[in-house]
Amino acid sequence: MAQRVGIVAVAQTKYHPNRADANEGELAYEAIRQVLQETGLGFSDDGDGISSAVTCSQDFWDGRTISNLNVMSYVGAHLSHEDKVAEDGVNAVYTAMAQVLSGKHDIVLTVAHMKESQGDKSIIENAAFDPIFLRVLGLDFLTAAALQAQRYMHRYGITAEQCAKVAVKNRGNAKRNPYAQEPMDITVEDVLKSKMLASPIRQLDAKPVSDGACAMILASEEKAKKLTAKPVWILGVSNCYETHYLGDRDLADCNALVKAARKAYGMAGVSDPLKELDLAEVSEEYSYQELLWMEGLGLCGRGEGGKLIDSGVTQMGGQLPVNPSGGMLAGNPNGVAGMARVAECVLQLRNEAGDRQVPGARLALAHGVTGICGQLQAVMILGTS
Amino acid sequence: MTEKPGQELLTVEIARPRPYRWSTGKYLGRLYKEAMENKRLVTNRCPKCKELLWPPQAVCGRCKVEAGEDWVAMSDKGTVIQYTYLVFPLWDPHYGEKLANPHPTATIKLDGGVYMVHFLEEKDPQKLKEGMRVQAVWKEKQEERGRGLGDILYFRTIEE
Amino acid sequence: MTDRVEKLRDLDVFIYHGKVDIPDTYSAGTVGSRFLIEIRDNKRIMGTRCPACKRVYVPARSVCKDCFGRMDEWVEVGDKGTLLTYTVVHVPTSVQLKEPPVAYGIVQLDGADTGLVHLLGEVDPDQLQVGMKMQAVFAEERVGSILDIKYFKPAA
Amino acid sequence: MANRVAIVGVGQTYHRSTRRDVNQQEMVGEAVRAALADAQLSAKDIEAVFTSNMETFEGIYLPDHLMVDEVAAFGKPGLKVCTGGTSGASVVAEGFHFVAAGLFDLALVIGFEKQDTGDTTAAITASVTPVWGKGVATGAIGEFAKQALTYMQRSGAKEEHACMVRLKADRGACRNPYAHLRLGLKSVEEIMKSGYLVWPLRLLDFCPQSCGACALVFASEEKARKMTNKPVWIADLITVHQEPFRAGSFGDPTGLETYTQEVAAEKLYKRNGITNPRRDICMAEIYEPSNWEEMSLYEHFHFCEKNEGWKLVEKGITEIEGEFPVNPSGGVIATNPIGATPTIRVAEAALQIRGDAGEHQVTRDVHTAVATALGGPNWTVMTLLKRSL
Repeated sequence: MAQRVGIVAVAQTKYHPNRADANEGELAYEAIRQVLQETGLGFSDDGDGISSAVTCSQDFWDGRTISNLNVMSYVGAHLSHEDKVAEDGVNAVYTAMAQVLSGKHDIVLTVAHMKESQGDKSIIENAAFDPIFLRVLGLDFLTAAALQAQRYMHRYGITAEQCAKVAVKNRGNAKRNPYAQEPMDITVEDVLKSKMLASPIRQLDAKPVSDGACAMILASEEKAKKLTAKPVWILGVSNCYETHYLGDRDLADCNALVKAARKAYGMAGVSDPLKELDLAEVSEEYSYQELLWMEGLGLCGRGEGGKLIDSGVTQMGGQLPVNPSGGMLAGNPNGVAGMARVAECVLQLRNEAGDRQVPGARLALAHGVTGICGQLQAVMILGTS
Repeated sequence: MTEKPGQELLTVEIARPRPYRWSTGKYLGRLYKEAMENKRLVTNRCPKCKELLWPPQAVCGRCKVEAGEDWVAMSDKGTVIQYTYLVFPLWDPHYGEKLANPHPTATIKLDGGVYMVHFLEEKDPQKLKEGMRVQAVWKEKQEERGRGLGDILYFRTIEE
Repeated sequence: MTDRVEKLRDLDVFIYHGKVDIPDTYSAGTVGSRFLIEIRDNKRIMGTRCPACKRVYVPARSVCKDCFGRMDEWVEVGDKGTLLTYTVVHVPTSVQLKEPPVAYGIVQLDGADTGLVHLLGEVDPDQLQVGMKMQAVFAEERVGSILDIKYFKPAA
Repeated sequence: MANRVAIVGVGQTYHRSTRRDVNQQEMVGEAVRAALADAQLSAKDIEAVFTSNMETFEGIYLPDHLMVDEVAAFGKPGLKVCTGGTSGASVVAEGFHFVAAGLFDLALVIGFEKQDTGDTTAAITASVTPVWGKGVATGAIGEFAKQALTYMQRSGAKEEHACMVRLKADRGACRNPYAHLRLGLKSVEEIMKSGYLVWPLRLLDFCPQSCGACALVFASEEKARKMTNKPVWIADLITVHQEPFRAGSFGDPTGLETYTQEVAAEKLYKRNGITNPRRDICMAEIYEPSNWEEMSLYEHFHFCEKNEGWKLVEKGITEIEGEFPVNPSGGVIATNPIGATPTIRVAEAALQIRGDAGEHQVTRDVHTAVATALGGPNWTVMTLLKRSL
């Protein structure tokens, strides 16, 4: 990239199973007000203020057509530019970055918000399936993920214990993350004894229902340097669509992620991600996904996700800590999760991650997924230089 | 450019209501409470422009400042600014049926200053006019209230 | 479900239990209709073949994702095939067709290059194995829906 | 310096009230194939695909994911935006940003709506949650009825003027093979006879519900110059959103509000040295869901003075052969696949600049055109297109 785009401030709500006390706007504003206060920025067209907001939410989850109406006042979009991206939050950051690089905006606010507690997960997810061939079968994302988990585990001999280790690691990491919803001291046995949801996925292999919001401010290189002493730069980014039809894919592969990662690494000049990255934050709605996504991200060979977790490389203190924040398994709403991954990378790269700080982190990867079995994969590489 | 005749074309009908538990949040919640308990309309005032916000909320969108807790009670009387009425029934997505409400919809300027959209009791188009004075007719039983503006059945024409 | 309102115990916040209810009518389209009609009228499962890469798609589609070519060659595939993956759902959801446990699988029918997602039946969940042979069981009364295949069962 | 962006391919489906011969994905694919053919590109050339649509209209969550194969998005980057009625223009803006940013050289931008699927008015009504105003919403129709009342009172326009706008739209639509309603309307009286939908809006005053899609191919400057001798440049674009008006969504009976159209137009004109819009811009494709709204929009976009929108109509200034043609395609009153509607405005304006609009090509030579979108509670997106930069 000719120019660089910096993230100058990030904020999150604490993720929570049921924020019944707040509506969507109030929830989003908890994160928004922090980034506004931290930077002292407001909306204005003169080049010194925020001139655009990219919001990120889903009409189906808000239960409202044009769900960005819920946050209009709170993002300061009065007579200003606002756009809503209806995918996972990484894609909103990607969009905000494009707005800056296009030269149209110098400073952009982006916010993702979702209250999973207020909708019926199965009914909403079922509405994403082809209505003729798939929806009538009664599928939801859990069912589809279970089909993927079974295929993946069968093809590469991944074990339930290896998947459970992800759940143990991430919920354990969450103990040091004040934003996490489900910090837990659990063992592999706890996971394997937890309730079977859809074989082979058990309760503790799955992320909990979660409410929350995440906001950040992006700026052009010149503005970013003025706004903060610790800008975090977006060095590479891409996303990629898989086909909709589960039977058209080998679910043990994640080709869209391979493509997205290759492009993001290329932009960032990363040739050996396992060596060069200091940490990775990946969106694992289910424990098997962290292993599969590791393969897609090229952090291990195909089918070696299980070995990777066994080796301890992805533990805190390992060569490449994965999900120091606790990841999605510790509780993030889908749609916000990818932006929460970016936020954690920013905190780590700014050396502001408290007890879970990865020492000397300079290069980090954030990953987000949208849709059925990771149908839209997004990868962002962030760094301090 | 035209559909080929003769081929049977199938459709799949799906009627699956999506349930939600929407929260009023803190600010709109205050309006709900006052309506339910006291048949009273309240809202908060922007500290900068001093205008009443409607619905009550945490931020004044126009001034881009936090609105705070300057709460004001308003009269439930007002003046009709505009009205319209449905000639064809529309599907109500929140009831899952054709909207049967025969009441005209009006924009009413409450005496407190805010503009509110609600139903008029008067159904005869000949008797509707802009500038007519109206007052809220509340649901009598407290146990039926607790739905914010839904605690008002409609606005009745008043003589003053 | 009727709408109701609940006040939170310690806060002046209300929860509105309501719904969004808009019925939809989806078009199967020319290709999708023919696929369903073949099952309904002839208990025959058909795919479409890509003229460029020769892949056979089931259910029949009009476009090959790889080649972006239109597919109008129809190919009959078997009603038997191989189980690529499966799951048994143990928790009740609002969209399932029956009480759990509910078994789903992806079956690659003989002659097809893609898998068909469907329900599994007449099988002990513990007996399910990736790679086992499955067979379509057709509904007695068929109406032009993907559920005209009731489910797939282990092939004899 | 960011890259310049050109439209190098334009495609749309024909628009009808029902399309049972195709599913949603296939319908959108028709527009994509048309745009690729127009650009003389194959699907492999496209680097990214951006879509827009309102999910609740068809009851499909993540509809862009469903149609990946049919719109040439398989294995490619992309995303979907949704901003209500402006969606089809917001996606033009985002597609523009991504190409101008240098992230892609060739991108597809898609708007679509298949209105034979669900109940659009109900879906729009669901933009108000029952928490705030259960049952008192009357979809967009009620809001446009109130807008018509406001405009009548403010400007002195008569029902006859609204009928003239309707006649103009139909004349355009009858010359546009893609248009949905092509009625062959003959007289003001004929329209006055049509029944009320929501008083004072008549059935013929309001846009129809259409199935259709529109796709555009965007190219970076370097690519565009190699590919075509008729690139249409996106000279500028602007989005203006805001929270709802105090009273009403599209009209302001209070006199307290700022219209987003005016803010957008003033900024856009200033940035581009436009001092006399009717002279400096050659034609416009605007998002007018009702004929009343069209007259009001003329004023907000400064095509004329306040309260004189109806005079432009009376004088025939905005006819295809007029001094400043507006919606020669027949506009939204003739064709309204909502998610595609703003994209079609951009497409039609681009065709006018290229001189490829066929029977509805305007008389005036078009080197500069503006396309607008309207949605949400009075939200605006404007796109300024030019033949040369």
